[in-house]
Amino acid sequence: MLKLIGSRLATAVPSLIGVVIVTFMLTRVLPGDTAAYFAGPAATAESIAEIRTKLGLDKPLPVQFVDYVSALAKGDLGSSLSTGQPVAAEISARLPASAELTLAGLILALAIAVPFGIMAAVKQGSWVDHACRLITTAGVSLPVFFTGLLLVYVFYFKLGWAPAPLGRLDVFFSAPETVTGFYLIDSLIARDFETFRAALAQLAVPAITLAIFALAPIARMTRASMLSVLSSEFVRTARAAGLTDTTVIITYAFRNAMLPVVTTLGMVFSFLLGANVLVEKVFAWPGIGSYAVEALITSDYAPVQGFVLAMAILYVILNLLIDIAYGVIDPRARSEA
Amino acid sequence: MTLATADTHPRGLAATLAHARYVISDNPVTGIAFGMFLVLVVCALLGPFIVPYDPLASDTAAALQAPSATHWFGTDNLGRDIFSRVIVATRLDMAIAVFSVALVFAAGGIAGIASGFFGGWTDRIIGRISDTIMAFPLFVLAMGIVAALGNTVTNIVIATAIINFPLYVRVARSEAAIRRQAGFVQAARLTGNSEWRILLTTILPNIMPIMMVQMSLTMGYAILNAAGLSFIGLGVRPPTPEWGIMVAEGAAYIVSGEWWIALFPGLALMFAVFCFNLLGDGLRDIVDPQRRT
Amino acid sequence: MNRREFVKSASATAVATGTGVAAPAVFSSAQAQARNETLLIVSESGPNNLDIHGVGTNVPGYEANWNTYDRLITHEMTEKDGVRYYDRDKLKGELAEDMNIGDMSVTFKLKKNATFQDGSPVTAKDVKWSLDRAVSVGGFPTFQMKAGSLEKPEQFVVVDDHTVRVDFIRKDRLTIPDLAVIVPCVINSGLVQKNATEKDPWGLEYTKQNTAGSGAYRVTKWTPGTEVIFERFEDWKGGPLPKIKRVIWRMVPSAGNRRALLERGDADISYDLPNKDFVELKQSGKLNIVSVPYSNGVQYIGMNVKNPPFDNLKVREAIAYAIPYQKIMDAALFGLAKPMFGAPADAKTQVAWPEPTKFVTDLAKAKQLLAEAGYPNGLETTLSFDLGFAGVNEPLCVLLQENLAQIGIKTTINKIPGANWRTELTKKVLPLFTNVFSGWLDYPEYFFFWCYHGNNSIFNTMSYQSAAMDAFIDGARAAAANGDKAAYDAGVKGMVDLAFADVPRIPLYQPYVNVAMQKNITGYEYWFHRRLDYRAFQKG
Amino acid sequence: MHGNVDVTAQAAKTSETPSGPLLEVRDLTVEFATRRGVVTAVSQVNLTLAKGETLGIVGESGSGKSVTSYTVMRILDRAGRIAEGSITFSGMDVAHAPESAMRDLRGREMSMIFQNPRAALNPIRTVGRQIGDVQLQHVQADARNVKEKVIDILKQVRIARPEERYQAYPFELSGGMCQRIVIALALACRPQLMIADEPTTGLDVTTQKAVMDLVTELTRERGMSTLLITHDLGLAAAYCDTVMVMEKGKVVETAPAERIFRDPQHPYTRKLMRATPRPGITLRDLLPEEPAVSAAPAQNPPPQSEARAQAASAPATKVLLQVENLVKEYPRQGAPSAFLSGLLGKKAPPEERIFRAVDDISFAVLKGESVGLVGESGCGKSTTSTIVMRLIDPTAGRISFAGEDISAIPAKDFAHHPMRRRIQMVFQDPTESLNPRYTAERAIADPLLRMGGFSGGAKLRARVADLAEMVGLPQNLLERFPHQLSGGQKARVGIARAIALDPDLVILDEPTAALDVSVQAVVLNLLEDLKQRLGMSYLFVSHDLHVVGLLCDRVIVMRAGRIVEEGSSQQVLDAPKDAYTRELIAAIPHPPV
Repeated sequence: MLKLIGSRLATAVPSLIGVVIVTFMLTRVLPGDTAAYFAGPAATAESIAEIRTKLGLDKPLPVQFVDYVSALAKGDLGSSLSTGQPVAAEISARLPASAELTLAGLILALAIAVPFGIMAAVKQGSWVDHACRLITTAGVSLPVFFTGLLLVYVFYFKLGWAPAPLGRLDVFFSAPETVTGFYLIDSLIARDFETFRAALAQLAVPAITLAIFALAPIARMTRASMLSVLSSEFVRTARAAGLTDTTVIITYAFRNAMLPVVTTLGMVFSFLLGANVLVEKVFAWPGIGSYAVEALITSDYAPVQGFVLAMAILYVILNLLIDIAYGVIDPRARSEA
Repeated sequence: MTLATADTHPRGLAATLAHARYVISDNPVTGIAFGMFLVLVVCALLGPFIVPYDPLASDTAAALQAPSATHWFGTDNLGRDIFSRVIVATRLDMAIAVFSVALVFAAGGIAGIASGFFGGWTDRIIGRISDTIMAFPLFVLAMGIVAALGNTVTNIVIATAIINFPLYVRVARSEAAIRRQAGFVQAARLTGNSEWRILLTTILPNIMPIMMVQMSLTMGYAILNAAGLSFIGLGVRPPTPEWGIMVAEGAAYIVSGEWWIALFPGLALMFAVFCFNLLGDGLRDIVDPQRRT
Repeated sequence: MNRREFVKSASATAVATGTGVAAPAVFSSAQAQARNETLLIVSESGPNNLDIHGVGTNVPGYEANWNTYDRLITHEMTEKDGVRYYDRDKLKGELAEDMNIGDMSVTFKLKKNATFQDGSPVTAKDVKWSLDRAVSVGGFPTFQMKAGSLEKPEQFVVVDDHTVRVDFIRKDRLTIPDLAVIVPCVINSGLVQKNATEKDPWGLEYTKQNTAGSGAYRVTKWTPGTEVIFERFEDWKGGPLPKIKRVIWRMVPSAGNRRALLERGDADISYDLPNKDFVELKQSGKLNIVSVPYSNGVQYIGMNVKNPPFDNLKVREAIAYAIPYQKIMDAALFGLAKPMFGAPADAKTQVAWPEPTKFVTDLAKAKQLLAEAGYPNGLETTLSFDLGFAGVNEPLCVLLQENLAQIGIKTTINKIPGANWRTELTKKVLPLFTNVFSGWLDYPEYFFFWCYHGNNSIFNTMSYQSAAMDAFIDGARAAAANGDKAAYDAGVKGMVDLAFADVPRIPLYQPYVNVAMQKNITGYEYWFHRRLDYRAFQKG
Repeated sequence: MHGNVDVTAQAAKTSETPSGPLLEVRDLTVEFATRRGVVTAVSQVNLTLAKGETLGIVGESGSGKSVTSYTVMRILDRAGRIAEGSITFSGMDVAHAPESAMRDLRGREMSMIFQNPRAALNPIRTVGRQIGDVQLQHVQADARNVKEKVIDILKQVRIARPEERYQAYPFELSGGMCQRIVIALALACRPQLMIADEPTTGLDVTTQKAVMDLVTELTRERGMSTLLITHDLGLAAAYCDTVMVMEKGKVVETAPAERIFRDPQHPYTRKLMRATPRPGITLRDLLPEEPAVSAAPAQNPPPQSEARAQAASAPATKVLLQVENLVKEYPRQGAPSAFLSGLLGKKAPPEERIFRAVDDISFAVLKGESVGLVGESGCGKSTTSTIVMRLIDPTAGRISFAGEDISAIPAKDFAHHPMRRRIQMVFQDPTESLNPRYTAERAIADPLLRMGGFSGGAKLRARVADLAEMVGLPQNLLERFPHQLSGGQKARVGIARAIALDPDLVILDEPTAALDVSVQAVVLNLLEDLKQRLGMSYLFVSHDLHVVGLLCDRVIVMRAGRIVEEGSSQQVLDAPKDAYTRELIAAIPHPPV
């Protein structure tokens, strides 16, 4: 297993370097002029130039890049202009919010899409199959922000079931004291079930919005892999040996079918992180996505660089987890790294 | 050929059409998908000529009217006819979908096949590039590109293509890797084909069915992506009608009760994404010779 | 010293002290008791800096500063068509208990018992340090002080512990009112200097995150882009103790959600809803809606008069006649604005601002003017607007684009994000754009000083420089200072007529400030800065 | 054998009917609903199976033998259904039994073993637990003693170190070992009937013999009846009491094994008998006897072998291909790549890291001669042929072809080398060797276009028609796609493509392994005729000694990368010098000569 982790990290290093370079380039191309912003509205031309030298923006790009990387090595991600806070602090405060939302969305999507996929495969061609395909495709065919607003309109505005889309916690609750940064877990650790319920209520509708959007890829992949596994020879042997349907479908077919699904989870997760940006805007969720969007639009590139780096590291860790999960499920992967 | 016996297998184009008709009739869902696709193409081509109103003409007196006999889909905040805008928008959205998919298929598909077929260093380099793109959160990457290069339609297409590049590389690479040692590839080598020729004339046609399915899915995502960009103000420039931006602008009116502004472009979007997804399976049947019994 | 050190050092100090003050406001979660003592405000965007003197502080930042700092003097309250309105001409003491205006100076006696939020007493030394800071940090604050001829630290003299004298460098009617705007706030110099560094002598980084004033509220928690929480400063001496104990200000980016929150009663106040929502909410009668015209504010179509094609007067006039004024009033504003167009041909110019132009929508005239200007087959340009106010700007520009197209002027719309908008304006390159300006001091010469004067300030977005106009503005200012009414009236009328003749910018309308409040919220006051004053609100 | 285990298991089962056949199938007809309407896979099948009897169902692909067995077990896929007929199993009407009853029956009363064993086992579950699942399902064991019971069964199927193998996964075991696990799975609950569907196809001959002996021994021991489905007549002859021959879904003949081979009645059975390669016959004997010629096949000495004998003894004509000290090494599968092990600092000993597929072999092929390269899977014969084809480079050794050293030219440049057209290859699996997107005509034309100097048009079409005619492929099939052709037709296209450029040497990599016996007979004869007509020489790679013996003048036997025996096919087949060759020949089951 260590070999597996070693080789996965070895392959991750070049892509991380790639990410650092591309972010640096991307942010330098952003239209806004940081120095002008910094110099304030009534600044004159020469005071802008003076600020630019102070910020070192007048140096040639390679030198700036070296500065950036050396600062990065020391863990300093610079500060955001729009909020003035150091980026590292903001990301560490906001990342758990986004992670909690995306993971909740993903788990919810898995809980719905995987059984859907299995039923569609087992009863192929039946109404269940078509229903599964229609529902999952419907979920993905609406832009995520529209689904979000629609859900807010129906569940909050009309029915009043959902709490106000006011971010992670009702105004009158104080955040549980941070252990993991995940309100649900922290409130459980603090045994504060009232806050837990409030946080869960706030999380429900945005998580459903994200889940609806992720149903289609997961359901489609589960159905496809279940179909291929169900037609494989060892399933026929299991049936010939008289094992019950549930054993055949769940313990034999399903566990094998989960392998390709697990590998696509990486793709689905980063796909969700992207969609999460819009959901955060709709639900005023203090996540990292909306933070990056604000910074991007105002060409404030320190947070954008910090955000993308955080995402890249998250992505590498995620792939590592997927490989380990793959290794747990499939012994063949464990032997040859 | 000398023998022109009444053969059950017509040749060339006639064969494909006959088969296409057969597939449509056989699987009703694919039939519907083709019908929907036809509707989209007609709207895209004839849109501007068949719509009752000028999609750009505002009529503030008739602003925010509910769907009625005169305005089937109602009017938006500037009094423009939503039905006309939805129809005319088809051309732009289809263009975004088709071009971004073509671009990503050419780039990602070929790169994927090359890395799957040649392996070794090509595989590692392309693998790392697609990893790097994968490490970027997809949507933020698109925003970055559009924000940096300006929100023109071309940039939206490029951004969508770049986002889907890793997906295409992965699919193409695994399909090419399976076929690398296949008998007919070895045979092609025996008869003097160069590696690149084998790749293009042997491997590529054989993985077309799988790529077709992938392309149909991505077409859906391309339009959704444009809609997402519009929601944060980076989408298509006003006043061009485009489903995504119409849904984004209409979204603000849901709570205040003007549901039709966002609903109809949303439905059109759903119609298109549905059509593309169902089309994917249908296309696979047509292109895949195994099904041509 | 490259960008890293500069930013890092600044942020390091901020983080170190920042955590100290902003201790988590741990309070009992007894919901009921807290709810009616707490005010919940929802808006689209929040402050990016708590210090008015900060670099690039945005408009929400003004609101935070206004409620957490005191000034020497402030305005009395009056009534204007049913709304408590700040009285432009009557002032009263806030930190000052007595003010007497001499020939070339004004002396303030400070309240003896006033203390800062950290308990230390408010002394003349603090006042001087604060005013010196306002005129030396540069940028917008310094410009604002200059508008009232408050320019040099030497003008501010500490007479004794509780007396400060402000010497005039020239007689200027705007000096005293300029001391009542947001910028000249009194800062706890002791606390701030403790956290200043030799690179940041004025402690701008510290005051960015933390409030160091004597105002009625203190910021206890600020998560940029998410929420700001204010707690009442119990022994506030600036005025009667406010009724609201706690103010929670949440950023809710989606306008639809803000309206939903109000309608369901989960939010108390919101002020940046689309006009359509305000009109509908007013008709539904479920909420209190207050609509008050911007004091001294005008939404206009600006043109860059330095480079072609808009350096040609005829082209500008053609644009003025092509604007679909009424369509904009209906579709973009839903009637919530005072038209600044279509005055009758024989109307005489008033000694007031803003006042309507005589332009009306007349496409034929516009086309003819365009031909005379030498562009028979039209021209091509870009029409830019601030994405921050897209709700109004986008429909406005689309309608304008449509009309201009009919007279041959082809425009592409260019959306510029809110934070970059001011940067773009300072470059003065945008050929055609729409923008809004409103002066804090409700005097015509103040508006023209910012927007039409040759000193080409940032708000003179058209880079319009005309000696005649400068003469009128300076004349009016001097007349006001010496109290010569006749010269003042002539100067103002001259300014307005020239502005309408040269038409470097075309006024459209005077926008309204709209605020939606729950029925149980009373005490809304309209101020020149158009933001909320928490100190006057009552709930329940 | 543990007596006690046997008894308790026996009692737990339902009581069988004292007399009457265990299994009786009457007029069984099975239909499949496909996209092009209903297809009858099997019609009017009758068979009876007594207790302890072993019935062999023999037939070529598409004869319906597997469908019959699946129907008995009622594990047809959804599209299939029993149109008419009845199946009774120890008194119980299986055809209409409810699914729940069938599920109890499967695994407990009747069980099945399948073709390729590794795929028949769940790849991600230990073999021990898979057997345990069946036992637990049929209440033959409970959670406490299931492990001990499974280990006991593993012993019965002769698996060494059963405790250790209990934890193993299928991919960690050899093909033969996996088949033993499948058998253990089938016998776990001591069923009365065992159906074996092509149990040893794909296994090496030696392993096949071991597995079949095990199956017969175990079934005889427990008085079980067996239904053996196979296409290999030899296997049926060796291991079955009665044999039933099926053709296109119908039963053509059923008879006791020794009678059916001695005196086959039905023409199709005779055709099958003749087409099965067996010692002491010639290529022509494989073909069904022409209606005119009625003489019994075995008597007249085949004229054809003298011709070959002369060729062999003719003065040593020019050496076409000379292979000297050929070596091919691969990094051992799973060994950490050099890069990583270098990184981690630990160096594995060389042998462990390197695996020698071909270990210093030398042989020659004369002009016009055909040489056989025989050995079990993994002996390096395919690697050798691929190196000779210059598709991969050898680690060491020289290959000279018509005097020129072709091993010096790297494989990837050989494609443009003029020598390329003189060595061609026919591949093993015809379906996999034809580009699914090319019609047969395009496939044959490809070499002509690339290196034959043809540029298309009438000349090309004429040449392709000529080649098609030469390999006996009807013209109208030329524009069909591979999936619209039968196995034999696809093989012919492959051959036409190989000879398109008039090569001097054609390497045949198991050309007929994937074909039915009758088709194989025709193709082998086609190859022989082409050799005579075009004067090519063949390098025939195969695992089947009989087939090689029929076609080749000389035979080389390989084992673990080395040549163990070489000589004329007559001498190697009749008097093998090497013990391994003898064991190989003995292991191949063949019908009584």
